[in-house]
Amino acid sequence: MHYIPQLIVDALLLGGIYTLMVIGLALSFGVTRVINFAHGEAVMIGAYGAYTIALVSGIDPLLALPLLMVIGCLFGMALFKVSIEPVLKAPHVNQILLTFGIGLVLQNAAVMIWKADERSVVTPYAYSSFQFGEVFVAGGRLIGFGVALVLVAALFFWLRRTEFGRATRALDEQRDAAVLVGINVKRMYALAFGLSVALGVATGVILSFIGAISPFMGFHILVKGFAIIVLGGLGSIVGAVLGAFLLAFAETAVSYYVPNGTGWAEAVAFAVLFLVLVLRPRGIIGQAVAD
Amino acid sequence: MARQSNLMVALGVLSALGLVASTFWDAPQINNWLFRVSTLIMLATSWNLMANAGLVSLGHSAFWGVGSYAAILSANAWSGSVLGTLVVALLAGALMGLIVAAVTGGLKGIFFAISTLALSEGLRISALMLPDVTSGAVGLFLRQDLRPSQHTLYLVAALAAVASVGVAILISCSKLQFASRAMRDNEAAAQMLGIAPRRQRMIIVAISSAMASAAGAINAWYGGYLDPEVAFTLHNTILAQIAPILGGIHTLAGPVIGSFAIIALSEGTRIWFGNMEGVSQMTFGLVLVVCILFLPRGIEGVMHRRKKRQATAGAASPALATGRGGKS
Amino acid sequence: MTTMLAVRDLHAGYDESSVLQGLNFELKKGEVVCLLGANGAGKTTTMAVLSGLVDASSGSVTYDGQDLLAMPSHRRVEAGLSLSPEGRKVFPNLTVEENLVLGSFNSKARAGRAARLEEVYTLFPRLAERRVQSAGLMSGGEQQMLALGRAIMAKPRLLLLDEPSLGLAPMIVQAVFEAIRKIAATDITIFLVEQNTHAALSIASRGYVMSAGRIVHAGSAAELRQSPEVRDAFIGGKSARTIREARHA
Amino acid sequence: MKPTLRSNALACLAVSALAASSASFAQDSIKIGVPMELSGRFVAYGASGKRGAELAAEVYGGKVAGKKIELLHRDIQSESQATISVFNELVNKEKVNYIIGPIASPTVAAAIPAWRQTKPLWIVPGSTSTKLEEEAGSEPEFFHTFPFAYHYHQSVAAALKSHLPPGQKVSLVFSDDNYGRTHQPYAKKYLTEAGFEIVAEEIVRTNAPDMNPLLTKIARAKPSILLGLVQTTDAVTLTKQIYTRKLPVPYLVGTAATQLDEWQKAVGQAQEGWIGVTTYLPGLKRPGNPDYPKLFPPSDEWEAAFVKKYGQEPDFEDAGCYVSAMLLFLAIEKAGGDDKAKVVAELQKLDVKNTLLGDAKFVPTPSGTKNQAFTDLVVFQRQSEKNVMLFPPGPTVGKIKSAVQ
Repeated sequence: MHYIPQLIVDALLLGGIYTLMVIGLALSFGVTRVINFAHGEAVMIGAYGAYTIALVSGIDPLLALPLLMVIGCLFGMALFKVSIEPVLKAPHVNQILLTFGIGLVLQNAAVMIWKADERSVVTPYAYSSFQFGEVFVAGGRLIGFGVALVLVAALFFWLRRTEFGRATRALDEQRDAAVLVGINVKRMYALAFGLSVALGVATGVILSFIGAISPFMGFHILVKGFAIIVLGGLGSIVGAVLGAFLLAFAETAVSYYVPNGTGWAEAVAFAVLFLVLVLRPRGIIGQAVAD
Repeated sequence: MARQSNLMVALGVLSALGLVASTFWDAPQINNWLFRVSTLIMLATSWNLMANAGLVSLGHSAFWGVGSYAAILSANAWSGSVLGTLVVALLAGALMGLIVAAVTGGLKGIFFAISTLALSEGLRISALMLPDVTSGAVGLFLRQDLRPSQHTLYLVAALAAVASVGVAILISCSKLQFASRAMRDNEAAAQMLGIAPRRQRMIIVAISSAMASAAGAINAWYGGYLDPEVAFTLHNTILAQIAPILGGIHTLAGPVIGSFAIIALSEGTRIWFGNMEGVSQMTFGLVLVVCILFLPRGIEGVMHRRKKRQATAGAASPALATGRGGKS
Repeated sequence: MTTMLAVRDLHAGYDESSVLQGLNFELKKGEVVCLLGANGAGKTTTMAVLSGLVDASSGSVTYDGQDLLAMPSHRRVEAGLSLSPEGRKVFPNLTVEENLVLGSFNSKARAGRAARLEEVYTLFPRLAERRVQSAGLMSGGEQQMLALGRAIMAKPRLLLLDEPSLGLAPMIVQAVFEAIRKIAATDITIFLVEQNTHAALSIASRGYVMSAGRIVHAGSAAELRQSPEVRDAFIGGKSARTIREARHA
Repeated sequence: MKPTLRSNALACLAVSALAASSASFAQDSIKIGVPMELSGRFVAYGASGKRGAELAAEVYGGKVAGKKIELLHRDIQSESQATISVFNELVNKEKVNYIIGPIASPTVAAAIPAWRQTKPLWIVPGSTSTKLEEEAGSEPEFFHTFPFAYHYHQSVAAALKSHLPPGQKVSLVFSDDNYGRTHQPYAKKYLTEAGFEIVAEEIVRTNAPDMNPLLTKIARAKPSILLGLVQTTDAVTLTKQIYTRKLPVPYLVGTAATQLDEWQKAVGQAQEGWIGVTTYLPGLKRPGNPDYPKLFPPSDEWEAAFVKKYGQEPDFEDAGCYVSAMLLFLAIEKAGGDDKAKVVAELQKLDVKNTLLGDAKFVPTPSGTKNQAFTDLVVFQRQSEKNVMLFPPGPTVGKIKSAVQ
């Protein structure tokens, strides 16, 4: 009765999905210090985008992914300009409520456009699977894992090797100095926010064939996303990825080995988060975060 | 100045009396709204107390939920009365506040906020997974024979709301207020001034938590039904902060004004736009966004600004500096 | 010599406290000018207003014939105005080279980046040795060199230096000022804020003395070395009183 | 405290404006409260319910017992506080004598205490929760037009028993929400009574992103039947994951979603072999009632009319609310006017054959509900994207198929 190999596979695949959910959140928080309560709605819109494209034109979600990410990025930048830029200097709570309001609007817009029915995109690879002896690997989730890896790698490349990426990191570390070297802070904020929305959209595209799409899918993802980025160390992308896998392992292990574990899994996630906050308030990767 | 503040006290007392008196007026729908306003005033005032000390809570649904369950479970078990179970809820809330403050230690800002969010979600899941205690998702009804008249509950809510604002006023006149301000602005400096942040923090969180619990308890009596979703819904966490921010954060009147505004807004959108799927909540979201963009200091801030403009030029700015939004 | 920067009746401050109270001065192309004054006189605020970190409440600043206050920070950098800030403010988790490369982030400075990087490494061989090290792990002196190097990478025409000697050992101070002298030898205009009067006046051709948000004295380096105002400004008695008076006004 | 009074005055103005605007105008009409989940997480149910009631009023002709039918549609936002506010308004201010809705178990539960204040005639076209039966079932004004959890599991157990040899091993998957917690004990009870053995029971969090761990555990128990007591999102996730990992369980039963068009579309080919249970399915070709050809036409005619009006297929809630509202109109007509006691009596006496949901007659349940109708459930299996009837026995019944090839 040993579940270990299957547990590891399940946890890794789940970790991939969690990674997707949180890198965007970590990026936008790291740069702009705005906690985006509408990030879950970006995921939801991405999922509906993939669904609609598949329904109307039959284009596969994975093919639509780049286009949707570009649209998401532009949408995110516009949203930032219009709504978030004016409250950058306001207290955190104001920003939280503003983004929450935006999320509520998007959520209900989705109810009006797509109705509240559950949807999902059916693709052949979503139902493919591989069996290695006792261990089973779900194809759709494997693809999700792959996309997560690619996007994380791309994000890191962007941050390390490109002019704007470096500027983003600079802004994250020393805002004043970033201004002094001539970085247009507001434009960088908008760009980082746009990219985080694009990453959220990508998450939605993956979830569109792995799970179910509904207008209300976002908030649940968001709460878990917060748990993960705080677990990893706010604003640190490496930390967020580590946090995602840590949580995936904890939840999967609880699911396998605790009676009624699938029910308790999430409570364990929040308990772990609570403990980490109390014992090591800066998360696993202790980046200094002012306030 | 003195004459003016006397006038304000008089107005405050009058509005409080008005709220209490309204419960004797037989207008069911307005009673219902004022009931919701009253419990929201308690919740918002409680949130604001913590915010005054620099503690942004995302877990007020946890306090509310603990109070709700404490009230209904104790009422059903021992045939408790409203007031008796209110005491139970206050104690449960205070105890929980003490634990939260003790465990979260020196956490500040976003870290404190997220830890309270984790607490609230954790409690919700525990309530779902422990049906032997809470009846789980199937839900829990208040015993029918215990149910007081609606008017009793309206009255209790109005009195409790007035009492909550009273507590907030007492705190604002006490040493605790200094401590809060100092902690919000700079904890290290507070320490140097001889304020023990840890102890003050425990007191404030305990008071605030007890207040939110009491609101949850009264609401549970009114609703007569509880399940983990009802008790621990994040909706309350959000309402708890929308009201003070819409009204005016870090002020005494802000949460009160905000509570009226929020109930008017949410019921208004529900009634006027409720016939089409999704429209009511979308309108609510839009108005929220617009308010935060254009009223960063809340309604209180707008009134205050207008007052200031009316005041003769060159006069010293009034000592009501609490209306200032913190910078971050 | 043409005027590079003209500051007229500048007022600025934070929240309700006003720090600059009618500041007036001028810089000419190619000069090295220093700004002296006690703690709290408003020197760093002056730098912050010039670079755009703090907004002015009134007054005007003309830079190269343009209205500087109307330009956002990043445009000022593009226009050749570069500040090495007080306290260095390097990007701690970025490498030395990344810090320097970021210095030339503005669109005008990106061309010729490699050549300028070599110039900086020649000016500060220490930085060349530590290219791949995280900036946060370096000593104060090295960080100061990095901050200077980063400011030069922006291809400045007017270089603002805020307290480059602060907290450094005398030996390092000497090295830093040696480098500033070399920079001054190119045609970059330098405006230097210093508390180390002696070091500042050793490289500046003239200077201003600031107290309570105003220029209280101006003169050539030689004059200032003898001046009682300079002594006053540093003993601080008079200026502190002035500040108090100003606040009560 | 400065601006308190002025803003309170403003707020009071706003409150009175609200009160004024929501006051009703029609004098000579019969007011029927229709509180539904028109936003929030149960909006799909509430939207159906509203459509059903609306269509019924329209088909009935807009007038009953010579008075205008006035449906007071209210959004309860899938949330308890709004539900209570709406019920308080309907009961105390509008003083309605009749209420239809809401539908989801948690919102119905939240409405009970507020409803109890004046106890108008209350038709609940949803909620399978037996907690509802415990709380409100014995009230004469309470009419339940939807099956309770045990009705579902009696039908499922009987269907499986009639098609499969005895001694089957069953595993249960149930969600930690109201639905799963309510159904799990009854599923266990009736399957065990039917001679099946429960070999695994797994709880799942609502919105769980990964159910593979519990499927792995279930696979070890080697059941031949899997019974999924999960709703909406979770039903989609469960179905997809079972299909992806080719779980070697031949008979899959979903009690909440299998009949829903949205579920079938969302899971695609994974629906093959799933067994469902419901009160109503489009395409059943049920006969109409000749006494009321306009109100209760044959089911395919009604479906065509529905599609024409709303541009979509009706689901079980559309049909349920349509019939519930129709029965209420008939009872009011028979009572000859707006007299609650008479209407209650008439509704109790009503006996209408062949509505969309089968014969309409309110009877008591053994466990204490006085007025219960429509407990006939059909059990069917999805075979090649079509519904094949399994239960109740009759000429159209087909053969059960294994989902494992």
